[in-house]
Amino acid sequence: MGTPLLELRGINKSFGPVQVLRDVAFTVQPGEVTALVGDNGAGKSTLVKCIGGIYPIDSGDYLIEGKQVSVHSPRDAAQLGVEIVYQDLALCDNLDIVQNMFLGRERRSGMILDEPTMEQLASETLASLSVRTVKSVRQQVSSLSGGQRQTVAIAKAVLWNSKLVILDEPTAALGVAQTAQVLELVRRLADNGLAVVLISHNMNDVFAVSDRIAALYLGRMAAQVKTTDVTHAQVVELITSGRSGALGLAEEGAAA
Amino acid sequence: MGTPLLELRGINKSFGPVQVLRDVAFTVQPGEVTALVGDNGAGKSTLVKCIGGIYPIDSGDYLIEGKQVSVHSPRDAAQLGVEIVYQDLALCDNLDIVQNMFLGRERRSGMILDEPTMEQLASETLASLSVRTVKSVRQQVSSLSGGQRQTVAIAKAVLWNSKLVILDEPTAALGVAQTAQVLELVRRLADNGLAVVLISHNMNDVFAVSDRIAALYLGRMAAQVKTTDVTHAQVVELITSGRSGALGLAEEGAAA
Amino acid sequence: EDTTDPGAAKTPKIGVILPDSKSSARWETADRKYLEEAFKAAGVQYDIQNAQGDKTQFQSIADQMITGGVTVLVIVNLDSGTGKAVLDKAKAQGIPTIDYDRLTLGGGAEYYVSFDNVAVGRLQGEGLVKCLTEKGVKNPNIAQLNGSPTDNNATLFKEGGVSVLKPKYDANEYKLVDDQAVPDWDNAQGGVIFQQMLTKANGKIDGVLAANDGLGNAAISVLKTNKLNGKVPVTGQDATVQGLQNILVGDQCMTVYKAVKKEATATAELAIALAKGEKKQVSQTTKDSESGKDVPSVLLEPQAIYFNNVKDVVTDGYVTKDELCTADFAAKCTEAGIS
Amino acid sequence: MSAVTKEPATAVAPQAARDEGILGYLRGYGQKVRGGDMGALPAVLGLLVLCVVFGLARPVFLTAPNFANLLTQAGPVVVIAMGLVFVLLLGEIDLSAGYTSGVCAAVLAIMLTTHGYPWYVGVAAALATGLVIGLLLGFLVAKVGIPSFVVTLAAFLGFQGTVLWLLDEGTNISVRDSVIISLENEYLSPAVGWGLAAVTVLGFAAVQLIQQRNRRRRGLKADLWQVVAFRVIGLAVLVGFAVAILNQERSRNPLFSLKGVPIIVPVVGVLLLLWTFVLRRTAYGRHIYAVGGNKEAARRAGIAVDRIRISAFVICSSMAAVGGVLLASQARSVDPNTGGSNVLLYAVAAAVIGGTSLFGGKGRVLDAVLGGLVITMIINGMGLVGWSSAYKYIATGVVLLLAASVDAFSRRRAAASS
Amino acid sequence: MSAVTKEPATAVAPQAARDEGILGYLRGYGQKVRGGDMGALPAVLGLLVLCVVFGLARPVFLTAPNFANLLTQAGPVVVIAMGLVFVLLLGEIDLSAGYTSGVCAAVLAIMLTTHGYPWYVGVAAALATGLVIGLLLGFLVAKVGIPSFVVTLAAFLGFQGTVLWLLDEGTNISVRDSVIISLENEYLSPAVGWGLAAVTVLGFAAVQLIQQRNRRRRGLKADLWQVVAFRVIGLAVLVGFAVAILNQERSRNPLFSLKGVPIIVPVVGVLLLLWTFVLRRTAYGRHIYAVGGNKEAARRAGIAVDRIRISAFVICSSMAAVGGVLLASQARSVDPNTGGSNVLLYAVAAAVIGGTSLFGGKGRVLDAVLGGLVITMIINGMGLVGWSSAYKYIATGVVLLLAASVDAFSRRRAAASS
Ligand SMILES: Nc1ncnc2c1ncn2[C@@H]1O[C@H](COP(=O)(O)OP(=O)(O)OP(=O)(O)O)[C@@H](O)[C@H]1O
Ligand SMILES: Nc1ncnc2c1ncn2[C@@H]1O[C@H](COP(=O)(O)OP(=O)(O)OP(=O)(O)O)[C@@H](O)[C@H]1O
Ligand SMILES: [Mg+2]
Ligand SMILES: [Mg+2]
Repeated sequence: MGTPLLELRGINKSFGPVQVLRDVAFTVQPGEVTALVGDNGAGKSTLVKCIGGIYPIDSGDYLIEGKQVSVHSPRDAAQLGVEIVYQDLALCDNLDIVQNMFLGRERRSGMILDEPTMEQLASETLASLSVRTVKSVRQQVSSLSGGQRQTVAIAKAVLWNSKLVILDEPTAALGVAQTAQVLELVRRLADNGLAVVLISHNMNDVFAVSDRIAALYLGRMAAQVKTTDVTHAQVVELITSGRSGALGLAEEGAAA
Repeated sequence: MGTPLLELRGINKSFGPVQVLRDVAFTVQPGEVTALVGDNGAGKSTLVKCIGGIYPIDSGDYLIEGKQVSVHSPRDAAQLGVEIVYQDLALCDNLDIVQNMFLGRERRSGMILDEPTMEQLASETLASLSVRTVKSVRQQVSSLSGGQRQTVAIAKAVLWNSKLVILDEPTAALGVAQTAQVLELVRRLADNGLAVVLISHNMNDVFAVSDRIAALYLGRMAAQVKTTDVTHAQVVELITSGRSGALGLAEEGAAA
Repeated sequence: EDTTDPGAAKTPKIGVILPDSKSSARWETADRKYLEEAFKAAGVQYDIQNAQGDKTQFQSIADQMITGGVTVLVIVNLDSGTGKAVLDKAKAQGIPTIDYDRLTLGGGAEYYVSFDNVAVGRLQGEGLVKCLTEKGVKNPNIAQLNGSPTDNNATLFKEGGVSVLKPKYDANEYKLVDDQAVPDWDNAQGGVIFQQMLTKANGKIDGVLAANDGLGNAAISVLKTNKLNGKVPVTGQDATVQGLQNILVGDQCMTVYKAVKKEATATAELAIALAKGEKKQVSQTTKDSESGKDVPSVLLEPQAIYFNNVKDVVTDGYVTKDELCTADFAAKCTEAGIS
Repeated sequence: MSAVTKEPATAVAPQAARDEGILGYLRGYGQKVRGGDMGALPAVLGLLVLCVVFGLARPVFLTAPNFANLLTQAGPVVVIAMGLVFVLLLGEIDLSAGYTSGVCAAVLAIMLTTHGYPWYVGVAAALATGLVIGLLLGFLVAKVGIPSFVVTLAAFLGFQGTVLWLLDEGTNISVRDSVIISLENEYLSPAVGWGLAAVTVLGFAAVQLIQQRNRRRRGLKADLWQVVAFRVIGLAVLVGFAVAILNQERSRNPLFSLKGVPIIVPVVGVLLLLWTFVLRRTAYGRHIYAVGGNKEAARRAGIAVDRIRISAFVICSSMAAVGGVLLASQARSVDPNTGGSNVLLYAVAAAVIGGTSLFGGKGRVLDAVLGGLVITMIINGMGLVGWSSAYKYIATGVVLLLAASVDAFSRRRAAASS
Repeated sequence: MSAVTKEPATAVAPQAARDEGILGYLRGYGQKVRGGDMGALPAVLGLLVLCVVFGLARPVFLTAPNFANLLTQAGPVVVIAMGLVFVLLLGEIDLSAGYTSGVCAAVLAIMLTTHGYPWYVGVAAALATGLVIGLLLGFLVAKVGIPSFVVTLAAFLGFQGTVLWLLDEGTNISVRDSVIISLENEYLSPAVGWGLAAVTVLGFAAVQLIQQRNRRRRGLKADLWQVVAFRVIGLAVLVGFAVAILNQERSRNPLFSLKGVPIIVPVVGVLLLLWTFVLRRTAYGRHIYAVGGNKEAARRAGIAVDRIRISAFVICSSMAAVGGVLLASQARSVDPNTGGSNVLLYAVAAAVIGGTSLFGGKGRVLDAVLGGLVITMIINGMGLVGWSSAYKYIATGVVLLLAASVDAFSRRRAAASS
C-alpha cells in the first residue's frame, strides 16, 4: 500500500525498573482504520503517549511518511499532523467547552479571539456527534457527565486538519447512539484519506470499522494483521495469550 | 418481593439553574441486579452520587429497607451498607494499590496498621479479578493503566460487607477477560443476597446479568421493568426517546 | 465631620506618629504614656498612632491625621524620605510640624527634639572601654553586634561607638574580631550571629559592643552557655528591666538611659504652644545636612548606666522597683542602693 | 475546516435561549448568585461592609479627602497584586514580588537622583530590571524545575540584600523628579477628570454594543438590550459619582486648592484594561488559564507551557517594577525597607480576597483591584482608630478574616450546590 | 470478609521477587535512584556540599563546637517545620506558625517569670495555647471554608499583635528556669550520650527484624538480611560518629568542661520517632496522606476530611508551641520578635527542601529534620563569613537556591522517565 503514514520500529520504553514496551513495531496506513488491541496494562496507552510525544522513547525509530522524525513534545506531534484523544482525557476543568475544543488553536481576528466563530463551530461539531444533553457550549467541562467529556475530547481532536488521528478507547463512556456516531466518524475520516488508530476492548466495534488489527501482549507486538484475515476468537486469543496458532509471539517470547 | 433494600421517591436535584434530576423514583431489591441505563448526560451518575451522599438531594424521600434515612455524606452512606464505584474513579494517586483499596477501612493490630494482612488480601482480590499485568500491589496508582485503575476501584468496593453495591460503568475500560470476571462477580454478589446496581451502556452486558432495568431519560425515570419483559430494541428506544410503546414517559412528560 | 471644613479647624489637636513597637519597647511603653500625660494635663486633644514599622502605614496615618484635622503634627520618621513627604504635605496644609527623636533631612520641621544618637553610641563605646579597663584585660578582642542594617539609627549608634574604639583599634590596643549587623533588631538572630562570632574567634572575645539591651541579652545568653558571662563586658541601650537586671548581676557592663519622659514632655510643650499659635524660642539648633538649614532643637543628653547608678533610672520612675527587684535580684538591688 | 465541520450541522446548536425577557434574565442571575457564581459580589460586599463599619467608628473615614487618600494609598498594592494574579493563575507564587519592587525602586532612585537622568530613563531602567528578574525567576521555575516557592523565597532574601547593596548598606535616596512624584501625589484638573469619565463610559458602551452585534450576526444568543443598557448606566453612575466626590475641594489651607482625581487612578485604570484585555481576549491569556487549570492538558494541546510560565513571571516582576516606581513616588524616597515589610503579603491577600485562587486557573485582574481596595481600606481605617499597635495588629487580622469570610460563604454555597 | 476474598485466590500474588541476591537489590536501588525516586538523597547531598563549601571557606565550620552549635541552632526551625509538614501534606499552609510559636513562648515566659510557676505548668500552658490556636485555625479552614492562606495570614497579623499585647507593647521577658534553659543550652553527659546511641541503634534493629519476620511469615517479599544489616550498621556508624564528636571537649573556659550531646538532640529525636510513627504506621497518618492526595477520594472513602484537616492544624500549632519553648530557651528571653522575622520562611523552606510538596500528599517528618539542618547550616555558615548584611542576604539566597536545585534535578530526572 505504499509508504505507511506512521511507522515505528523497535520501540522500547521503561518507567524506572519497569519495562512497559519491548521492541514494538507498528505501522499505520493512510485511508485505513488500524485497531490497536490488547489486555489491560498491555501497553497500548503507553505506546500512544510515546507517539504523541508525552513520554520520551528510550530507543527505537519513529517514521512519518517514511521520514525519520524525533518527537519530544506534543507540539512536535501536532506539527507532524498527529492528533490524539488520550484515554485519560486531558481537559482543562476551569475552561468551558468551546475554550477546551479550541485550546492551542484559537481562532483569531487580528489579535483578538474570535469567540463567535469558535462558539458556532463548537456547537455544530457537538451536534454532529449526537450530543443532545449539553445545555450550553459555554458550560465549564467540570460540570459535564463522563460521556459528555469524552465527546468534547473527540470533537476537539477531529476539528483539525490532521493526517493521523489516534483515539484511545473513545467510546468507553459513550451511549449507544453516540458510539454509533463515533464509529461512523472514524470510518468517514479514514475514507477521507486520513490514517486512524482506534484502541478498543470491544471486539464488535473493532471488527465493524477496522481494516487492520494490531495486538499488544505484555508490551510486545504479538501480531499486526488484516481484519478480514482473522476471526473474533483468534483476536481474543492473541490478546489474552499473545499467540493464536501460527500467529503471534514465539513460545519463548511469550514467556519472557 | 418484600421491602426493597433501597427506595427513592420524588428525587429532585439541580445544579444552580440546571435541573438534572426531576421527580425520580427508583427501587432496588436485595438479591437482584438492577441495571440503570440512560443516554449520556441522562443523570445516572448524578443519581448515584445523590445515593452516595456526594451531592445533597434538593427534595425527595430516601428509604433503606423501608426506613426513611437522610444521607449527608459518604460516611452516612457507608454506614448504611451502601458501597459505590463511581464513574470518575476517586483514587489517591499518591498512595499505592493496597493503601487505596483499604482506604478508610484499614486493618489494624492494636494501633498499628497491619500492612502484611492488607497486602495479602489486596493481592488475592486483584488476582481474582483476572488482573495479571500489575507488577506489584505496592505500586502507586498513578502509574496504573486505565483498566488497572478501574479494577482497583472495583476491588475496593467489593472487599467490604455491604448490602448494596452500585457500580457506575465498571467495565468501561476493562478488557475482554476482565469484563467477564466483573460481570460474573456482579452476578455472584446478587446471588449472595446483596442488592447490586449496574450502570452500563452495553446492552449485551445489561441483558446478561440484570434482573431489572431502570431507564433514565433527561433526568426523569422513564421506566423500571423486569429484564425478561423487554427486548433489546425496546430498551434502546427507552434510552433514546424516553418511551417505547406503552412503556415510558407520557408524551407531554417527554417533551418537558 | 466639621473637622474637614478648613475654617473650623481651630480646636487644637495634636497628632503624633510613632515609628514601630519592635525596635525598642520605649515607643509604646514610655513615649505614648508620657505624651498622653502631658497632653491630658494641658487639656488638648491628641491622636497618637504607631506605624508599626511600615512606611505605607506611616503615610496613611499621616494622610488621615491631616484629613482628620490635626493642628500640629509630631512625627518620628521611619526614614527621611517618607518623613519629608509627610512634612511637605502637612506644610502645604498649613500644619506646623515637630521632628521627634529623629531628624527628617530636608524636612524643615519647626522643631527637632531628640537625644543625640551618635552620643548614645559614644557612651556605649566609652562604657565598653571603662569596663574592659576595670577588668584589666590587655589587648582585648572586640565583637560589634550592630542594630538592623536597614535602620538609620543603628548606623548612628555604630558611628558613635566606633568613634571611641577606632583609635584603640588603630593603635593595636584593641582588636576588632567581628562586626555584624542584626536584621530587624531580631534578638534570636542576634544570638545565633553572636554564637557564630564566638565560635569563629575560638572563644576569644573579650568585649561586646551590643547596640541595645535586647541584643546584649542575646550575647549574654550565648556567653552563659559557655560559662563566660560576667567575664566578657557587654553594652546595651534603653535601660530595659532585662538590661538593668543583667547589669545588677554583673553580666552586662552598662546600658544607655534616655530619659524619654524629658523628651516627651519637651515635645508636648512645644507642640501645645504651636497648637495655640505661639512659637517658643529654644536655645539649640541642629544643622540639616541636606537643606543646610539650622533646625531649632532641644537636644537631651543620654546617660550611661552602670551598676552604681541603676538607681537613677528607678528614681526617675522609668522602671519601678517592683519590676526590677524581683526575688532573684532583691539582694543585688539592695547592694546597688535601690530602695 | 475538518472532515466533520464540513458536514452541514444536523441539529440546532444546543444552547436555546430559553429565558426570555428581562425578568427571565434577572431570574437567571438570581439563580447564578444563589448557585455560588458571584463574580465580584463578595469583594464589593466586603467593601460596603468596611465602609459602614469604619464610617460609623470614624465619620472622617467617609469624607472626600479620605477617599482620595484611599485611592493613592491603594496604588502600589493594587499594581503589584495585578502582576501576582498572573503567577497565581498558574498555581505558582512569587514571594519576592515585594522586594523586586524595592530593587526596581532603588534602580529608579539611583538613576534619577544619583545620576540625574530624566524620569523616562529611570522608569525604563526600573522596568528593564523587573523584566530581567522575571526572566531569571521564570527560568529557574520552568526550565530548572525548582518549585516557585523556593525560588522566590531565595529571591526574597537575595533581593533584600540587593536593595541594601544598591543603597549602600542603608542610606536612603530621595526622589525629587516631579513626574515621578506626581504619580502618587498630584491630581487631574476637574475638567480632565470629567473628560476621562466620559471617555471611559462611552468606550465601554461601544465595546458592549459591538460585541452584542457580532453575536447577533452569528445567530448566537446575545444579551438583552435592557441588560446592556443597565450595565452602561451602572458604570456611568459609579464613575460619575466617584469623579464628583474627588472633584470637591479637599484643601484645609485656604491659600491653596486641592481637588481632582488622583493621577494614579487613570494609571491603574489603563493597566487594568490592558491586562484584562490580554487575559480575556487573546490566545495568550487563554493559555495562561489553561496552564493553570491543567498543565498536562495544556501541554497536550500543544501549548508551550514553559514559555507561558516564564512570561507570567516576567509580567509579575514587571508589574512589581511599576509598583516600585509608585512606592518611590509615594514615599518620595527609597530606602532598604522599600517593598519589604508587609507589601508582599498585602498584595497576595488582595488577589486572593478578590477571588483569585492560589491553586491556579481562577482569577481576574479586577480581583486585584477590588481586593487591593479592601486591604487598603482596612489599613486606612485602622490608621484612623487610635489604638495601640497590639490592638491594631489584632484588629487588622480579624477584619481581614471577616472580609475573606464573605467570599468563603459564597463559595461554600457554590460547593453545596454542585 | 467479602464475597470475593472468600474465594481461594486463583492466581499467585502479582509481586514475584524477581531480583534475587544482594546484587539484584543494588541494581534495583540504582534504577530507583536513576528513575528519580531518591528519598533523602538530595537533602543529604545538599548537606555534604554545604559542609565542603563552608568547611573550605572557614575551617572552623567543621569543628566540634560548631557542630554542637548547629544542632542547637537547628532545634526550633526543625520542630516548627515538623508541624508544618502535617499542614503541607494536606496542601494547606500555615503562615502564622512562626508567630504562634511567639505567642506560646510569651505565654511560657509570663507563666514562669511573671507568675513564677514551675516549668511544667509553663510548658503545659504553652502547649494548650498552641492547641487552641490550632483548633481555631483548623475550624476556620475546614468548617468555615476560608482558604488557609488567608486564615493564617490574618492570624499572622493577629498573633503579632497578641505577642505585643502579652509582652506589654514590647518589653522583653527573661526566662531563667533551669529546665527550660537546659533544652537548648545543656548537654548530656558523655556516658548518657553513648547509652542513648546504643538504645537507638538496637531499637532500630529490633523494629527492622520484627517487620521482616512478619512479612516472611505471610509469604510476602521481604528484604534481604544483608540489606537489613547494612541499614542497621549504617545507622550505628552515623550515630556513633556524631556522639563521638559531640563528646569531645569544647570549652573555651579552662575552669569548666563543655561536652556531650545537646539535650535538644534526643528531644527532636523523640518527636521525629513519634510523628514518623503516626504518619506511617497509623490509620490517621494514612488518612492525612489520602486527604492531601485527593480530598474527594478521601471523602468518598468515608474519611472525616474536616476532622483530619482540623487535627493537622492542631498538630502544626502544637509543634509551633514546642518550637516557641525552644526559642525561649535558646534566647533565654522572649520579645515581640520571637517567632517573627524569618522563622516561618525558614521552617517552610526546611520542609520543602527536605522534599515535602507544597501541593499536598507528599512528605515526611524526616524531611523537616534534613531540610532544617540544610537551612541552619546556611545561616550558621553565613554567620562565620564576616560579610556585610547585603552580601549575606544575597549569598543566603543563592545558597538556598543551590541546595534546592539538587532536589530539583533529581525530580526532573524522575519526571523525564515517567
Ligand atoms: N508512569 C508509569 N510508571 C510505571 N508504570 C507505568 C506507568 N505508566 C504505565 N505503567 C505501567 O505500564 C503498563 C501499561 O500501561 P498502559 O496504560 O499502556 O496500558 P493499556 O494497554 O493502555 O491498558 P488499558 O487497556 O487498561 O488502558 C501497565 O502495567 C502500567 O502499570
Ligand atoms: N456540577 C454540575 N453542574 C452543572 N451541571 C452538571 C453538574 N454535574 C452534572 N451536570 C449535568 O447533569 C447532567 C447529567 O450528568 P450525569 O453525569 O449524571 O450523566 P450520566 O447519565 O452519568 O451520563 P454518562 O453516561 O455520560 O456518564 C449532564 O447534562 C451534566 O452536564
Ligand atoms: Mg490504556
Ligand atoms: Mg455517568
